[in-house]
Amino acid sequence: KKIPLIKELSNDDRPNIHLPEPLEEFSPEKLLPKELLREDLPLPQLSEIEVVRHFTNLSSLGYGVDLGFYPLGSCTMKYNPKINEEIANNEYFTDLHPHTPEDLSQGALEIIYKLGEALSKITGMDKFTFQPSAGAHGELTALLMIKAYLKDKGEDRNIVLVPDSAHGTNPASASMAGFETIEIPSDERGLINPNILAKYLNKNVAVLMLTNPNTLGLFERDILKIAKMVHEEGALLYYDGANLNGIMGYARPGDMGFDAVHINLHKTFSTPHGGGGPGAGPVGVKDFLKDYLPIPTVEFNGEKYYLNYDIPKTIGRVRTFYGNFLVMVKAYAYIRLLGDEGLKRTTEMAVLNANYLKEKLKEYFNLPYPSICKHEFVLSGKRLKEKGVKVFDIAKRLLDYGIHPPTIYFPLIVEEALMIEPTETETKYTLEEFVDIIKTILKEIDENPEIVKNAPHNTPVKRLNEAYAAKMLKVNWR
Amino acid sequence: KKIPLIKELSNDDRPNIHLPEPLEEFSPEKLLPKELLREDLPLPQLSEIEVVRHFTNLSSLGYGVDLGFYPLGSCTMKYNPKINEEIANNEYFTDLHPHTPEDLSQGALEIIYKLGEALSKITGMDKFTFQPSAGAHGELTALLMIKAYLKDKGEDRNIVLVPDSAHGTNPASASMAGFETIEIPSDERGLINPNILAKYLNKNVAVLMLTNPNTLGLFERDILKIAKMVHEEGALLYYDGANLNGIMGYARPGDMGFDAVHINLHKTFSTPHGGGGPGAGPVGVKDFLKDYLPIPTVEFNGEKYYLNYDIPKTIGRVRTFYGNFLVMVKAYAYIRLLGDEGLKRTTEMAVLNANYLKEKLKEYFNLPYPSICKHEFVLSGKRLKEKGVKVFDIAKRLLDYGIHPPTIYFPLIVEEALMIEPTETETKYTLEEFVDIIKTILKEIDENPEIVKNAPHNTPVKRLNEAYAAKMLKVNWR
Amino acid sequence: MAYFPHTPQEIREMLNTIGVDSIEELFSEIPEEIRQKAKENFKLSASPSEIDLLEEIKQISKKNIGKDYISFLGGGAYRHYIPSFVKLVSLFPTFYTSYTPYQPEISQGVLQSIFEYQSLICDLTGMEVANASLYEAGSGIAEAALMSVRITGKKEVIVSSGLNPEYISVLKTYLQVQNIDLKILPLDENGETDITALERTISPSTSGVILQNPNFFGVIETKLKEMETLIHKNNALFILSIYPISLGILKPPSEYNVDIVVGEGQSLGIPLGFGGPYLGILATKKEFIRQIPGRIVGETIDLEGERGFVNTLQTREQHIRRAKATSNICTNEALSAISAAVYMALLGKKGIKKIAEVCFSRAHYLKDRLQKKLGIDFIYPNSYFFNEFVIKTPENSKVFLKKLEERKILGGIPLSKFYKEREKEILIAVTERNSIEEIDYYVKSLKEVLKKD
Amino acid sequence: MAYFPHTPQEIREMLNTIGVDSIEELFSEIPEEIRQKAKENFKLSASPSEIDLLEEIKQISKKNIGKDYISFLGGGAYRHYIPSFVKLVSLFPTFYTSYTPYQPEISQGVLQSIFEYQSLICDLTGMEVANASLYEAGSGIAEAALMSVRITGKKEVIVSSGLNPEYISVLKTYLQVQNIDLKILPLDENGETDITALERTISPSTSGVILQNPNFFGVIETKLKEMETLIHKNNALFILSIYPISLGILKPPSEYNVDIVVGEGQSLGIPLGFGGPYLGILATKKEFIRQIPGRIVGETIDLEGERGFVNTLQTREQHIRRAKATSNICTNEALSAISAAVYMALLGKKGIKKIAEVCFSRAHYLKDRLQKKLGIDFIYPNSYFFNEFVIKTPENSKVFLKKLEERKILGGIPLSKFYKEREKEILIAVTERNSIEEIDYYVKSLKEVLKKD
Repeated sequence: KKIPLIKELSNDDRPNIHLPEPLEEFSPEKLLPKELLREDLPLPQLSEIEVVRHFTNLSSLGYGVDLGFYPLGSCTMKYNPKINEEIANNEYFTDLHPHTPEDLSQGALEIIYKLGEALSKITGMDKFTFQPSAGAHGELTALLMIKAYLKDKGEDRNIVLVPDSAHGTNPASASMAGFETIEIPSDERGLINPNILAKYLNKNVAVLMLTNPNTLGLFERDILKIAKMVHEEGALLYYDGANLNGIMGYARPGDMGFDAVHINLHKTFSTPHGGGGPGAGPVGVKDFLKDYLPIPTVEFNGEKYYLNYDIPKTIGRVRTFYGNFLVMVKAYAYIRLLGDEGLKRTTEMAVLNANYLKEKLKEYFNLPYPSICKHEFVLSGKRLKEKGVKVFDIAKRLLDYGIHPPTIYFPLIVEEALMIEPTETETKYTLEEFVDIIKTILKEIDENPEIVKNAPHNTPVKRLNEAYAAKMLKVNWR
Repeated sequence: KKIPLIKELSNDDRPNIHLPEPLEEFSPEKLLPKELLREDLPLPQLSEIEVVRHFTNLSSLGYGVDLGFYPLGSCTMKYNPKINEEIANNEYFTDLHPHTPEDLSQGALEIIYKLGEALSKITGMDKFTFQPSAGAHGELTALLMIKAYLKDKGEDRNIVLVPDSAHGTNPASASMAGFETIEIPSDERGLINPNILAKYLNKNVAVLMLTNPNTLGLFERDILKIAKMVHEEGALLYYDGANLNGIMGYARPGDMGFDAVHINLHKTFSTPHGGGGPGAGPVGVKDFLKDYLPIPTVEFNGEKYYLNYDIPKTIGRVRTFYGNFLVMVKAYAYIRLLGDEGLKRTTEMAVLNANYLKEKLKEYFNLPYPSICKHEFVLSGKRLKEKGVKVFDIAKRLLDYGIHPPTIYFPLIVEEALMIEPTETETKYTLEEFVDIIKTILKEIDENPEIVKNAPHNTPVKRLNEAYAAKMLKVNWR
Repeated sequence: MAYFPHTPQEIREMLNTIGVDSIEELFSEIPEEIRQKAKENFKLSASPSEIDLLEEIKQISKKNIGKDYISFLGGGAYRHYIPSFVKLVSLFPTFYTSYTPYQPEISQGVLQSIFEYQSLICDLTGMEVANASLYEAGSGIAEAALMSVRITGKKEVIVSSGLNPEYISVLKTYLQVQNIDLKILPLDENGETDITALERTISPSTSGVILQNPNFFGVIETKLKEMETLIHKNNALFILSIYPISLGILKPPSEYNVDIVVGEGQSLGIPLGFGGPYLGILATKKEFIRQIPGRIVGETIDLEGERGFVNTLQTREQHIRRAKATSNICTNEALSAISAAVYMALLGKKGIKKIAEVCFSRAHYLKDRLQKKLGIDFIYPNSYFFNEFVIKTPENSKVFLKKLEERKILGGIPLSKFYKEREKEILIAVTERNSIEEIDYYVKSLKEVLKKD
Repeated sequence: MAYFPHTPQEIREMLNTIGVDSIEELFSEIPEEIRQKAKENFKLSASPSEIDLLEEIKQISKKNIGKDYISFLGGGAYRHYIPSFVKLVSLFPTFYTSYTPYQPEISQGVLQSIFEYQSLICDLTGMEVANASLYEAGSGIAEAALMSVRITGKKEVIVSSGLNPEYISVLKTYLQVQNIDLKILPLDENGETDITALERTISPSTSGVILQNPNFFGVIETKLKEMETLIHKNNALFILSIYPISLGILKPPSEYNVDIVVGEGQSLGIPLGFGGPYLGILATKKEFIRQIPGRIVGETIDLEGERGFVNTLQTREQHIRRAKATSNICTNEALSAISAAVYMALLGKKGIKKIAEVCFSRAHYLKDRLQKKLGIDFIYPNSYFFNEFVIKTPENSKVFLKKLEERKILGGIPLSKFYKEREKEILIAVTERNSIEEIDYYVKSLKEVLKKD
């Protein structure tokens, strides 16, 4: 059933929802010169029932963690506890204006403060800012702080090192922070090798950005040595927290030698991803970077919580107000509910699920890095190429079986990569069902490859032409 | 995608949601004799994610007014304004215990009282009770009151008259109230004819139950005469309010001579029907029946609202507490939002839509009663029988087009009946789309009747075998 | 206005198609006299904006200040924890905006959910079949009584005065018009149904005997087995009203060979809502399935042999059988039943047991404190109870409770509300939503109130 | 615990399959020293039950007592009415529990909704293309400034001090590390951007000029046309920050030939939420589409030629172009964008116009009362404004506001929060959620406060 665009349903004479009436005496027409006023507002006009049906029907064309397995590597698509939604959906949070005086918004400040305390314990960092609205925003914020710190020390280092397996946001953030990026090749283990790293380290290097476990799902086991090398060179070590779900309770970035970290609350701390956001990317730093945090920070003086704007070396603001507060409320609720034991268990079960699935799937693909993984692992579908099938096709065929495919073609260092992150909330049954579906698809490739190459078949639309979209550039209904 | 039963997903060792722990010292094992305790609780055990996915996926197998057209005759499946849900979903309503002292629950009592006032204005009745939980419950309640009233007058009338087009609840309620039912044949207009009625009226008749407009969607135009005849015979006139949506602002049951009415809040007053309930069936009566209302009623003494248990002739209670309160809140919000003008407009648009659709469809079916209808109308599909197709098949085929079919095989006096109630909230476009689909189906019947006879084809399950269910009687998963 | 989508032009076009000149004309067959009266009297206050309406009703709602009090109210409605997902499900559009599933092929979500509800109720009670819901417990018990009359062909129902007095009141209303005798059994000194009275009262003319466990005074009936023997010896049906959460620990009705289980399902994830909508549970033995009132969902297969669910045995129902139906019920409480199914599935066997244990243990903790710290008198000191019990107050219970209200406590239900003679008794309920701190605060407050006198 | 479904037996089986003896073993490659430190220091307070947690956080939330005050706060976040359906949509499982739509075939709901969001933003602003959202206005303006630098190849941005001071602060943070010059224009005596200053400051080296309308002080800029001429004469881009609701009545940016529109989308159905999540709007001319930061949804066709929607121009983005991407943005505010789309669709052209008119007329009503009844001094008495204006207070504005707080009024934002010199000024905002009664109460309270002094 095709769903039209709102515009296609519109009629200017449709009735409107029940709104208050303006005061005649103070109308814009009377009080503003005509040249400031618009003549027409070309928005559509629909009745309430049409809008409700439109979006209700649109929602039926989608997928989500609440519908099924979502093993999208590096995204930590775990189940989002419903209690968090209820907790955040409280008028004392949702209807609180950010300019409310501190005395009258102590609850909100308390949540931010306590979430900072909890994240400090979890990561081993000293202090957090919650302004960054997403992971990439956190990276940028931290790099700006590092830049300011180095500048204060009189150093003008302009290089950011990232592994060749890094998330794309790492180099992109480095650019925005005014750095140049250099990639370090991973070794045959899929890890940063201190010997290789040594060649890249020099006085121009400002920071090494690492994800640990890295995007191959592997723990950088030389991390202590790496940290030592980086610090000895006068550079700093940055932790991309996208994969924190793989180590909670077993390793803390602060203890590994990281100087700054960002955390994706919408990954590890289970706030829903909303079809692309909002998330939150709080940044934690070691003490020596505290003076560079964005203003304001939330502080507690023993009696009340307050906003501290008095940070002389601050990098300034990276956004308006204090961050994605309602996301913080959900993350705080989640952390409170699980406690340290629960969070450790989270990691254990995430790692168990990943290794189990890896073990079950490895015979059907190439497994470039066979060691024990953490929360995710990467397979290569290169052997399927000779059958004319790409992992792209497998991904599309998985849609027909009602499952969201893994991340594909990332990390870039693995040919025909399939990056699989099952998360801790999935049942053994679901994992096995996934394996069975993969096996079925592989059988289809042998017997009837066209069905895979033209997949999906059972979705609301068939395979979409992305190139055509880029060519047409129809990005608005006019 | 088949969805298993919860039981099929269960494992006794699955973890549980985070609940408080009982106090060891006061455990049932310590304080109760073993023979009072159960040994096993054979409920399933699932993890939260499994339950969430189960019901989320189940919900995707359904249909509702929020998804599309729902012209189910006699059910008034209009759009349910979302604001009502928000208003009722307020902890000061949802978390209020029914035994809360009156002084501390004035808000709830006020809503009930004011809703009664509004319904009195709308119907022309003098006083309402809100205990009845549904229309049928309201019918029973009113009949019990009438019975008590007649008994007080020393009369032992035992007959309830209903038209042959009446809702099945009318005779069923009459039975529960200890009456016998006699059906009056409708005349060729589809109406109660005073001349025919005269033959049925006698000293044994307690009450005539009417729906006006009746289930054919026709206004009983002789109603004043009918009322006079009934009253002169010493009987009472009862209004089945299922079709109130067809006359608001144009006719009030009280003004037509009805002595008691019930109203389906989930029909005319737009509280959602919830897949079968809850609804609410408040009953309004004229002054002379007030003393028979169930206890308690809600009263106002000029200062505060209170529950009145002091009704000496009361029929007693028909349920626990005060009725489906949260449904009342929604109905109250709806009535407040629309006001008298809005409610009158409701009726006007409902009647306009019904007549328009009737006009558009009449050439394709038999139209046994061609006069102007009110909020609904009835077609007959008898001419299709020669093609071997029943209206049942058309209903099933409509499902394939993503539309809920009309009511079929009711009222009983029309062969192969299709009872269509579009409601006021539907657009002209939707009505026309429905007509087009009907035309398409009729064409299919001519060209390829099997596709209609075996419909539906695009639904989550194919045509279901109802006889098999009645034979197997598998009504529980054991 | 928002809910009428037509434009003026569309309305004109539609009137043209119909062949009338005005909307008024569509109402011309209504007698002028009636229309005139409606015009004059159909008046409601002007409609506010959505913004004003939200505010207006919010202000009214805040007058329900009792909501913010620490509550020990029970008596048939209980403050239980409702997991967030239970609330979310009741806002799934295909659940709450659909009608009764007359078209099963597009209603499998509702139908399977209700099938699962029925099954879960059977698991909880041990019974073989459950229906798709009744309105609530009071009218549900009346339906069960009528069912016993239909099944046995006899017209005498016996009820324990341990049954919730509101249920008894409903029962009287329903049975009286059917000329069914209703006999009421007294309680013994422990607050249990007096078994010797039952022995005296029951006879082969009895169609059904209705008990409640735990009964209205919180007392657990300990002689259900003996009473069952008596009941069945007289070929009557054994009807038991239950509190679903208590079945997390108490022996299920099936083990007492109960014939019809009824009960208030509100405790299974349904909000207090000032008394409704609630959920009437009815479960019975399979042999009685054709006498069940209301809807039943059954499993079947589709044309391709796949499993599916439908409303079944509809020939019992009013829309088919009319005057001879097993009940007049049509609209029931489907959404409440779905909520209850989600609740039971989410909590599961461990969770429901634990909730029951928490209710039990905190109630007994409170009783222990009242006894040991305050020396409170209990009306049935030697009885077993689940989470509710009756204490004696030193003065008129309503006066006494007022003093607790000053301390923001709803201390219990004054039994004088139902029984004139019990003017110094209150019924106290404890659930898992009463924290230990709340209970301690209650004890402390009671102490203060007692001291003052 | 609730979120780990495995049974102990399943865990054993899985460990066996993996070929390890314990879960610990799965972490053996982590250096012992690190694991030991985690063991010692990874400590959080014990986890409460769901019931206790709900209560705990509810208690914390109640400390936000300002929520219950009558509020005249604005300054970049506005208390607008949010229709109920907007809130419901954000709880549709396929919307809120899905990731970025990397698999468009099962993400048409999110993708079409965002396409419609983009289109509605274009309708509202008159621009040709909009992206699928940025975080919020502050960082959005920084992105727009960077975009102007990329497009013009010049490194000098001019900003009016009429821009929200928090946005200016963000702008400084972002531009400084790129060695982009930032020049700030003063306001004239009417509170408008000083056009003569712009004339003096702008040069062919200028990449972009950023204005805000209405500006932070509520003032409507009346010389946008003249400034546009100046800007384009210097081959710079014209960047305008807007308040979406004001566009219900004000001339759209396209009519001033604006190049990049940015703005805070919070007013379009997003809750205040103590500052976030909000919604960064960015719309521009089609010629600049390849320099847009972040996601863009475009229309396309599927294999069968049917319409569908995908993320397009992904080669601009970080996951493809890495260091050379137009921005590092990845996670954006998709759900907020969907809310905004639902909001705009529900209100429509009539509704958004009306909301704007109500805001305007009530704000002017308040100003009128303050002027005529209290003789209040206005900082920019001769300027035009939409729904926000600045008044002069007789004493330090924070002290003054405290007195209003005692009357449960949040009377405005003290401008000293951002500008030391403006210590006796407050910024007052009025929206449709301020009823006339509230406004009158504000006037009355102000009168009392003034009298007291």
